[in-house]
Amino acid sequence: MKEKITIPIGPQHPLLKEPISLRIDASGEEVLGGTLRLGYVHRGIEKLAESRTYTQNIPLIERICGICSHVHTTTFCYAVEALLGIEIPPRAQYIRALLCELERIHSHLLWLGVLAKHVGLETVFMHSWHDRELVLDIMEELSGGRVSHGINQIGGVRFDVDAEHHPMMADKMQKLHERITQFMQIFEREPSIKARTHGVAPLSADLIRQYGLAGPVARASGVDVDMRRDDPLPPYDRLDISVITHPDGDAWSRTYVRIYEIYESLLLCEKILQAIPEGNISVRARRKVPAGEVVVRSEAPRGEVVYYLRSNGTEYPARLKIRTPTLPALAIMPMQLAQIHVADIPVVLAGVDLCIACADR
Amino acid sequence: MDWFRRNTGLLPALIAALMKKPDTVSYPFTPLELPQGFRGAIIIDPEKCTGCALCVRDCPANALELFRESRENFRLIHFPGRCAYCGQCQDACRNDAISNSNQIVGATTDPDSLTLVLKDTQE
Amino acid sequence: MANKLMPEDFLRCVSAHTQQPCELTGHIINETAITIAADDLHDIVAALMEELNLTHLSAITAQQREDHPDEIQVMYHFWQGGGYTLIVWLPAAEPVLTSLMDIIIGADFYEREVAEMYGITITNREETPPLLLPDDWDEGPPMRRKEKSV
Amino acid sequence: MFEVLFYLLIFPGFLFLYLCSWLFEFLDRKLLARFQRRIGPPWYQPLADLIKLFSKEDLMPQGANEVVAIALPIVSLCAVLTAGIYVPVAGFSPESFEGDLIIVLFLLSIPTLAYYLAGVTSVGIYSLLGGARSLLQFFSYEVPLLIALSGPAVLAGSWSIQEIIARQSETGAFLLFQPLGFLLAMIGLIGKLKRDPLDIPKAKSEVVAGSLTEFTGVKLGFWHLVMNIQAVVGIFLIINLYIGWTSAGNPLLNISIFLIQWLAMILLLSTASAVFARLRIDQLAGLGWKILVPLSLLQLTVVILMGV
Repeated sequence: MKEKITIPIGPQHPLLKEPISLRIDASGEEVLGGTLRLGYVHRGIEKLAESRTYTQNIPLIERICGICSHVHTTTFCYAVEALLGIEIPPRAQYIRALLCELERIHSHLLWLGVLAKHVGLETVFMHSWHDRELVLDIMEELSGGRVSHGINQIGGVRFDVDAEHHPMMADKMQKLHERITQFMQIFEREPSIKARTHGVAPLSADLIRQYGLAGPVARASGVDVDMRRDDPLPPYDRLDISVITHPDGDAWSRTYVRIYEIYESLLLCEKILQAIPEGNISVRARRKVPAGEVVVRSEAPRGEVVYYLRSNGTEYPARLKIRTPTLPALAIMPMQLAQIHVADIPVVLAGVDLCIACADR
Repeated sequence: MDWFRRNTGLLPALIAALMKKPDTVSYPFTPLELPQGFRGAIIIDPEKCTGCALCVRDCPANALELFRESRENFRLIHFPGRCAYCGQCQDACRNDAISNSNQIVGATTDPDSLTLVLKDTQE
Repeated sequence: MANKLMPEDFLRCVSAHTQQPCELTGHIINETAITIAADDLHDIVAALMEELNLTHLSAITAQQREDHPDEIQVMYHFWQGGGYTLIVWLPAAEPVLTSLMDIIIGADFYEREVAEMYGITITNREETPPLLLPDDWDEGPPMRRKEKSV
Repeated sequence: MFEVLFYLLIFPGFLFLYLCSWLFEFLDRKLLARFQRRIGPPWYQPLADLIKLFSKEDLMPQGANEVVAIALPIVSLCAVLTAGIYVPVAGFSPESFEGDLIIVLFLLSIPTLAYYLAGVTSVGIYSLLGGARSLLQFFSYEVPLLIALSGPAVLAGSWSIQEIIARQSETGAFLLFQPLGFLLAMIGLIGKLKRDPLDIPKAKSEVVAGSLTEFTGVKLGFWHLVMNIQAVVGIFLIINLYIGWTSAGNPLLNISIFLIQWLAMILLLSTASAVFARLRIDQLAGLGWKILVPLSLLQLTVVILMGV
């Protein structure tokens, strides 16, 4: 049974939430390598954006990715506001940061469930997605939408954080804190999980630098980079963020980094809620944006997202380039597929935390 | 008891789960409680609507169209099938004529319900 | 890692490896940008990597501006504490770029996307299938089409 | 003649075993659902699934061996049902002779071999991989299982299950004498049934559905029946070998005691499936040969010394 076979992890596969086509060549249970094809969810968002006005573009950009929709609209709005030369009120900045952190918690909890399901622990999958409902309830109360919130507009935010939201958020976050400690205990002590994740598909720090990776996968290999601290958007420069890294860069350290990032984001949410200033939540913005170019970077749950926007004085953006964090993560995946078993493929795919809708745009 | 909680992995979580009521709800049979800001079907207040088409201009999904025969005769058509329920029309409208109700838009089989005449001055 | 790179040494290092005069054009907000010639792109990037340890290539943007209809602008966005961009102009008729894959492997996906979206042929790298477009795509580079979508 | 038909078709035969497997699948899925804070399926779900599968179109992949693909589920169903006849239920079994334990063990491992054959003859990488994995897994759990299950036979000094039961009613349940044997038997049963911690041959996220990826319609319905009845018969076997049976007066009481023992075993299996993550095939092989086999040999020697 040692002859070479190609295992198709094709567009439809229980492993994949979104369609990619991965051809793994293996001999028996040893994986030799993999070739990757993308483009199944390519909607040409960059071209679409050129034929819509800036306000019409916000719902479009929100639908690039189902999990990190708020980070995309926040980065886009900051880019347009930079071109307009306007400064949004501090309260709106804090509300945007609050939702960014809530979305990071929601994205990491979703990833925790997917990893548990791939490792064979259906119960942890169900429990973590059950606890994720707490975060989704908070976001739904704040903005009316569980996933695509539609809270951002050019010049600020559309909905305010009222007084009665605070107790609800505080109590839900407290419950979430206990559940995360429970998950951490399970993941640290459960021998069968440790057996499946320790030492699987390690990534060295200079390999990460060569591929230009930032985000949880990079931090899990010891590369200390975090856009919220190194190139901060407005409210983050006033908040101190502790960046979690882990030295040895295998599937377990990626799990460790992401779980502790949930703790960190919970802490950040509390800080934001305490430090949120009073005042109005949006500023009137002109519809025609003066000609100019801008590049804005921010920290999405999966890493660094880069927006390049050029305006030519009309209501329509002249060019919008979006580089999402999953692209370099997908580029590095074949390196991880070289020395693992067939049974480890799900753990590697979960470790990369694929968001194909982001990668294909 | 503390040793048991720390060292038996998932068991305490399972026992706790058995105690509690299941959290999934069988949706069509038990109604879902929706948050206050939920953006559902589009509704309009005909008196307030002046036919200025600000909402048509800001709709990202071309789900609103305005046919204007003369200065005071116009028809505002809404296409629920195309609408993304993003609430941009609600923001764009200066005199709060159009807004999102919090009633979930169900699937439909008859094509006529896909073109909704929100306001027609001739009628 | 993220000690901020001074724009002056960025300019000094770039101009040390090219004959044309180059100066910091401040026209992109949050970025220090320099326009360079296409053929000394490769050794400028190599120099930047050794001397200033500027290895993090964030993105490669290509565009066809309305005021330069017969040229394609390609921008290499680097990052180290702040944004640093190298701008290259290519003739729109037959745009050619040298690949940076031999020094930055991460440039692979970005180059493939720019190549298929703008029809740029990229030299000294092996032939690869399109990244995002279907294999049987024959209607030319999509991003260079002018018609507006509804 | 009529009595034989009754035994074959009604009491320990098909109808009784099917009803038990129905109850088993419902309880297992409901319990797992409640562990996961879900409502879980209604009581008629297993029957509904069976009817749905039987009414589905029966596809046959091109190039697959039709005869084998159809014969395998039927053969393994017959094997499992005949095994069900010899395993006593609440102390009663229509036929019992010296050596029927070995027959039952052999009949219970026919579905695993059929599963391997189904994987190899069917077309497609996933079935091939699933089949290969089920064979690999077969070797790593079958040896400790057989040794563990032969423990009670050695203690009772006979290979007939009725004798073992009779012996236990005198000396008390063998579970007390060899708890390690009971644990190994449970692990072996989980491996044989391909249940959750050891569902490597049909791991959803690695090999889609293992050998059964290409099976649809009636064939898949039969396979589900085989898996469920195999689980029921396996649990009956372990109950008889380790807890034995002392009749308690009227039949109603007998049935309820046996039912309680059965429900306790299902609870044990469901908790195991909810608590552990799936192992890799090489880890399972390592676990099997480095830990399970020596333990079962140790258990056997202890039992032999105790028995003499």
